[in-house]
Amino acid sequence: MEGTNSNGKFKVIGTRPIRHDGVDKVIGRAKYGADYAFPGMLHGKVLRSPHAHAKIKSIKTDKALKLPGVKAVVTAADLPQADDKIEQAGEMAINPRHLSMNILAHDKALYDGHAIAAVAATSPHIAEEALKLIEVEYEVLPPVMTVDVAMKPGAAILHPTLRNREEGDKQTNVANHIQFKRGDLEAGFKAADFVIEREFNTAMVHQGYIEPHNAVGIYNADGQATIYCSTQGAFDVRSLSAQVVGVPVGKIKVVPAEIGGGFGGKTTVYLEPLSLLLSKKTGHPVKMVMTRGEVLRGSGPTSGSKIKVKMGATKDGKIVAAEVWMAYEAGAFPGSPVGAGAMCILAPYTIENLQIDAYDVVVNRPKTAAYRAPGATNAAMAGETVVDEIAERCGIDPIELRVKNGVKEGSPQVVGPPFKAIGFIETLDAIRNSDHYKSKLSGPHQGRGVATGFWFNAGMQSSATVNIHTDGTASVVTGSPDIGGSRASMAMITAEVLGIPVTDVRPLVADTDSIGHTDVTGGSRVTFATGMAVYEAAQDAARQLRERAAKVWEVKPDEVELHDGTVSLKDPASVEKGEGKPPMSIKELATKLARTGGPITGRASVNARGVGPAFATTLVDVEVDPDTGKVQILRCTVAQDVGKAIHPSYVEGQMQGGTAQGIGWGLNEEYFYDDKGILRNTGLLDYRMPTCLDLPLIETAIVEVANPGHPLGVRGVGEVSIVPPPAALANAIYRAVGVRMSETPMSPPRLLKEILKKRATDETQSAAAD
Amino acid sequence: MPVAIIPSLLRKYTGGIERVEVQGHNLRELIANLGRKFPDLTSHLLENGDLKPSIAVSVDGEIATGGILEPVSEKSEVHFLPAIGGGA
Amino acid sequence: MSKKSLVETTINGEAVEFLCEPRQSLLECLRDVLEMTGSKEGCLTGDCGACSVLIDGRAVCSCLMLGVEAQGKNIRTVEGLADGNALHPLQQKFLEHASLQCGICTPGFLMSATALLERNSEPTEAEVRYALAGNLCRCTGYDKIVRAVLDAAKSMKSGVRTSRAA
Amino acid sequence: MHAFSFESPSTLAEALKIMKANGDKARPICGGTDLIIQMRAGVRQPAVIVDIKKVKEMRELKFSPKSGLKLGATVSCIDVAENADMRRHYPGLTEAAHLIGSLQIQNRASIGGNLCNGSPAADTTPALIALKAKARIAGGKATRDVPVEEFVLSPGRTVLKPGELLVQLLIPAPAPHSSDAYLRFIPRNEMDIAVVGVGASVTLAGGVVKAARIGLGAVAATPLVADKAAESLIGKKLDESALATAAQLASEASSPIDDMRGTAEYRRHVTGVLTRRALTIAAERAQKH
Repeated sequence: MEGTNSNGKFKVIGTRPIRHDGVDKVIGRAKYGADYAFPGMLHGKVLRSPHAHAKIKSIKTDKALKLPGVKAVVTAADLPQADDKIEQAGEMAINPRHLSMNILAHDKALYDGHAIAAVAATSPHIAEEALKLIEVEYEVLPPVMTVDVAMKPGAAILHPTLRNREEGDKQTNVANHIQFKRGDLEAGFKAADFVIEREFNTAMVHQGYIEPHNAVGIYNADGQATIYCSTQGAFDVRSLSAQVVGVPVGKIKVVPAEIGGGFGGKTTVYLEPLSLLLSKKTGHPVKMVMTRGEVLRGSGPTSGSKIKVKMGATKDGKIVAAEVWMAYEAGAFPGSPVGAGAMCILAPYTIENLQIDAYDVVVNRPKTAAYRAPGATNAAMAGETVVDEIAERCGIDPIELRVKNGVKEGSPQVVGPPFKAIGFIETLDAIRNSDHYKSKLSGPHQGRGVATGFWFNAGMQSSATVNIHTDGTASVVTGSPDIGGSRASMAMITAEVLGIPVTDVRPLVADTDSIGHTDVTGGSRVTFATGMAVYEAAQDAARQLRERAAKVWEVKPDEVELHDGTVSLKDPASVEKGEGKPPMSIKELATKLARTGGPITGRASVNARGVGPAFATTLVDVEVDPDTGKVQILRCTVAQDVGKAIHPSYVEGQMQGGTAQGIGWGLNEEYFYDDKGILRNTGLLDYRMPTCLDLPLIETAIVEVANPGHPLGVRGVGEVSIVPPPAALANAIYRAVGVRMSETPMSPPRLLKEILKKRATDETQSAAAD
Repeated sequence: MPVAIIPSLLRKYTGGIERVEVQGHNLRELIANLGRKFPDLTSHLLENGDLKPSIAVSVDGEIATGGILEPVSEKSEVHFLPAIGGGA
Repeated sequence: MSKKSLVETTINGEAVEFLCEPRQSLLECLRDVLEMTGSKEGCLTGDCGACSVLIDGRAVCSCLMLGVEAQGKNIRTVEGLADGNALHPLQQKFLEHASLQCGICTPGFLMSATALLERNSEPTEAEVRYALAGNLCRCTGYDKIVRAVLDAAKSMKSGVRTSRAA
Repeated sequence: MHAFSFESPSTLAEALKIMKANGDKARPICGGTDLIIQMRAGVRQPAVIVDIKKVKEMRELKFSPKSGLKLGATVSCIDVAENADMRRHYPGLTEAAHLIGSLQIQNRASIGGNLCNGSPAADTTPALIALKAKARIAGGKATRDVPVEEFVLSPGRTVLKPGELLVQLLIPAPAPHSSDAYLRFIPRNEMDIAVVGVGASVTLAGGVVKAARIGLGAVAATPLVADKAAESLIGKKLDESALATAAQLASEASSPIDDMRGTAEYRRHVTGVLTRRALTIAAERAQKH
């Protein structure tokens, strides 16, 4: 790799420089979406359905429009017709009709909090008052809240036109059935010494980013529009908003503000099209910011699910057959991550005979959005607790059992093609070598659990440019919104290639007019795919620097090399060439650019191949209060194969953050709906995310099995660490108090119930024994 | 000849066959030839002449980024999978 | 719209007057009236701490205080934590320890941590966690935040520079 | 939020005048940590907000070994928690004040406000009940004192009539060899509303219980006093069987509901568990006094 390592070692990659955008964020100067303000700006608010399932018979807005300060009200009537079929929008596969129906309910409200109308007024308080003046006549319909109810024959139907491949012209709530099959299931179970069959239920949970959704829409008289918002994907905001509002993509510029967390939840649109629509109607900039209640009721959480797992194994711990049935709540519109869940649930293991049936089911809940390794965490809660039971039945250490059955390079994936280089076994070894694993538990009602997670990671499209400044410093421009410090990594890759200090590189995230198409910050893809584009763009700049030096020296470009920020002749010895041509630093060369052909801009755009999948293994110690069912986490360690850690601090940060979210998912987070389908916990008081008193320091073991598909060996790090914790906790709880949990969250009431049940049966048994 | 692996739920359109040897230098040709063998299959893979957005194709273990023009070699294994989205 | 009243305060050491409606929270006054957007809105129910500011040296959620209640108060926000271009040790340590990912919760954490260290210059990990329990972070799992606060306490002890108590 | 006007009186007389003039349209604000949330949600829409934090009588915290504690209604939870007399003589109530929400909340909220909000789950109310606290109310024909266990009528409703204000909380001086404790159960370790809250005070004499009081929170429409449970301990050693009986009776005294914070069954069980634990802690402390 020209330039990156003169001696086989990285100079910048693997170090821990201070992030370039850091100071702005610690002094309060960084601008997030809600921090933007413009002259004449109006404030928008959204009226939301108080019913889970209802026909909208009429909407009267005249009273609201009469309120002084109100400038406009919009309803679905203001949206263009949209087709009811899957389409590409940007890189996303979406159903334009469903997207439009989710932005503003058309003829039906499909969940508590479904947007019905939006108001623009001179102050947020006036806009709020106006909402109360909008009169909506509903015909309330029976709510369909769970996959059990939704799949029952005769269940109320959300979408009269919804059909699936198998049921012909029958009305249904089942949007899709996916199946994976391998080997001979019956023979597999026959060959097993024992079979374990369990059923699991996991509750719907939210990403819980601290920054609510926001957008400022500005529609100009000339039809040119700009949207400022906090998003994971500015280019997707552009294409989706264009879709919904009916404005040509080319007329919209999206400026990605700093983003206050997303975790998948900010990969789609809610307020962006509305702010644009309201601006189009009023001729003013319109700012919209969700309340926390709106975030929970009206944005996209991830699926609750019902999962049945049946596994057969031999006494010596070989898993020989597995049968899985899984149904995920998609929310009000098709598109749960059940397909991903199906491909993940058995992914860590080589199982010759398997069948997985997965169902995508619509229910009267908000349309689910992506959440960190979408679908994989529910699946692991089921699969990894059953694997733990198999280890127990065989009397084998749960890590040893995973090693015995674990996938390696060349093992067939559930979906067919064999794995390339992967680091699953390496994560298990890293845990076995950790201080934590070697430590002892210290008291009663304590237990230690382990679990593993798999995630694909993603490639997709990215663009980058590297500009050489006249003083020899550089800027690197990408289209990937920076949620977790990725700008620092992009600057580090650039600095590594050019051989200049990372402080001499200024990284920035550009708007949709200033950089080539770049897909979402998601799928753990930024350091992998955008990093690949940055690497190639920097190489392109390096090549041009060598060419310029060659011009100055009147030699051929291939006679010049670039090392550690200095161009020099490969063979200075040869006198007639070497004379008067001492090595030149990039700083020096930069002053000569104007006279050697003008500025240097390195460019690259990729549709990245060579995605390297990720594995994580989590070890957790808990102590359970047997009288209240409350779980305290004593210690936690996560090992993850990241391929190559560019900035280890932010890699650890991703591992720790994912682990914390997985712990919240496992212990206390859930959507509470009442029997009418109304969400009861619409705030962060009762949607219980972990506070810093609920977590220990989270120990990390970075595993680096280089991804052969990436010039720097990067896999990506953003997602997989969220997958193992719920199962690891369930396994730890079992060892602490002897009960197997089959539901998330494993909240105190649920856990105590199981503990008391066990106590009762134990007593009757010991009584019978006497 | 390249081999196409048919997802279990689509095998009803191939008379239960899982692995199909089928000619083609890219996905367009390969799917066209599959369609000649199994006419009912095509509509589940293609939509207005392009791959269905709900489907991802892996060629030799690599998710195809070239759409229907993705090259296919004599020894290629082609898998049809459900498309998936990422998180954070 | 009810009529506005004039509120006189000291913000980050400077005398500041502003006009607001009684129904406007201190957070709205800071962000929308005074254009000090460093304090963030995360929940409006006092559960996330992103809007934390110091009132007479104590951390409060500015979303749960009316602007008019700030009359005569001494207010400190994240914008006033650094001394010109000299970062507060907490700000410096947050950067060194990579304690922020998205950064939306950072201003609130910095203000809660400031209140803690001004009362307790040698906090234990448990004391730090208790003092920060009213600030939610969804990115970091708190690990690097707690380490940064403990490290900042150390460096302030060794007399680097202590926060300018306004 | 709806529009309202704001008053900030500096004397009790002035405050009562404004309260009287506006009747049920007025609502006092102290920490605002409940009121502002309720106004945003549209649950309460007072036309006049009266800031009572300047009123002297309401700001005082006075303890004397003879007459006991006079706790002004607006004294912040943090000032209670950091007060040496409070920590020494009323550790249970002090713990309760130090448990409410986060430090950001404790820096604004008051024990008086916690009571006046009328929530069945208020942390400090069971602790006040255990201490036989009385609420001193002004603004009516005459100033009146109401036992705290009678203060809350139903969720969000109290004995305060239009025009009235809670001025102080009066708590008797602790008897020799007596102390108190407050425990609550929450799913997380901070920031939650009590699923169950138990306040207990115990007075010991010659190794047996001379007097005891138990207050329960979040297990009925209002905070409760669990008399039977407390009386069952009188004259007894605080041993396993005594604790079991008291715990049992406390659970029976509760009449909880199912909600997102816990099932009725769960709350009843945990009421017993916490009663036992709170009594044990209170007794241990009492021995030291």
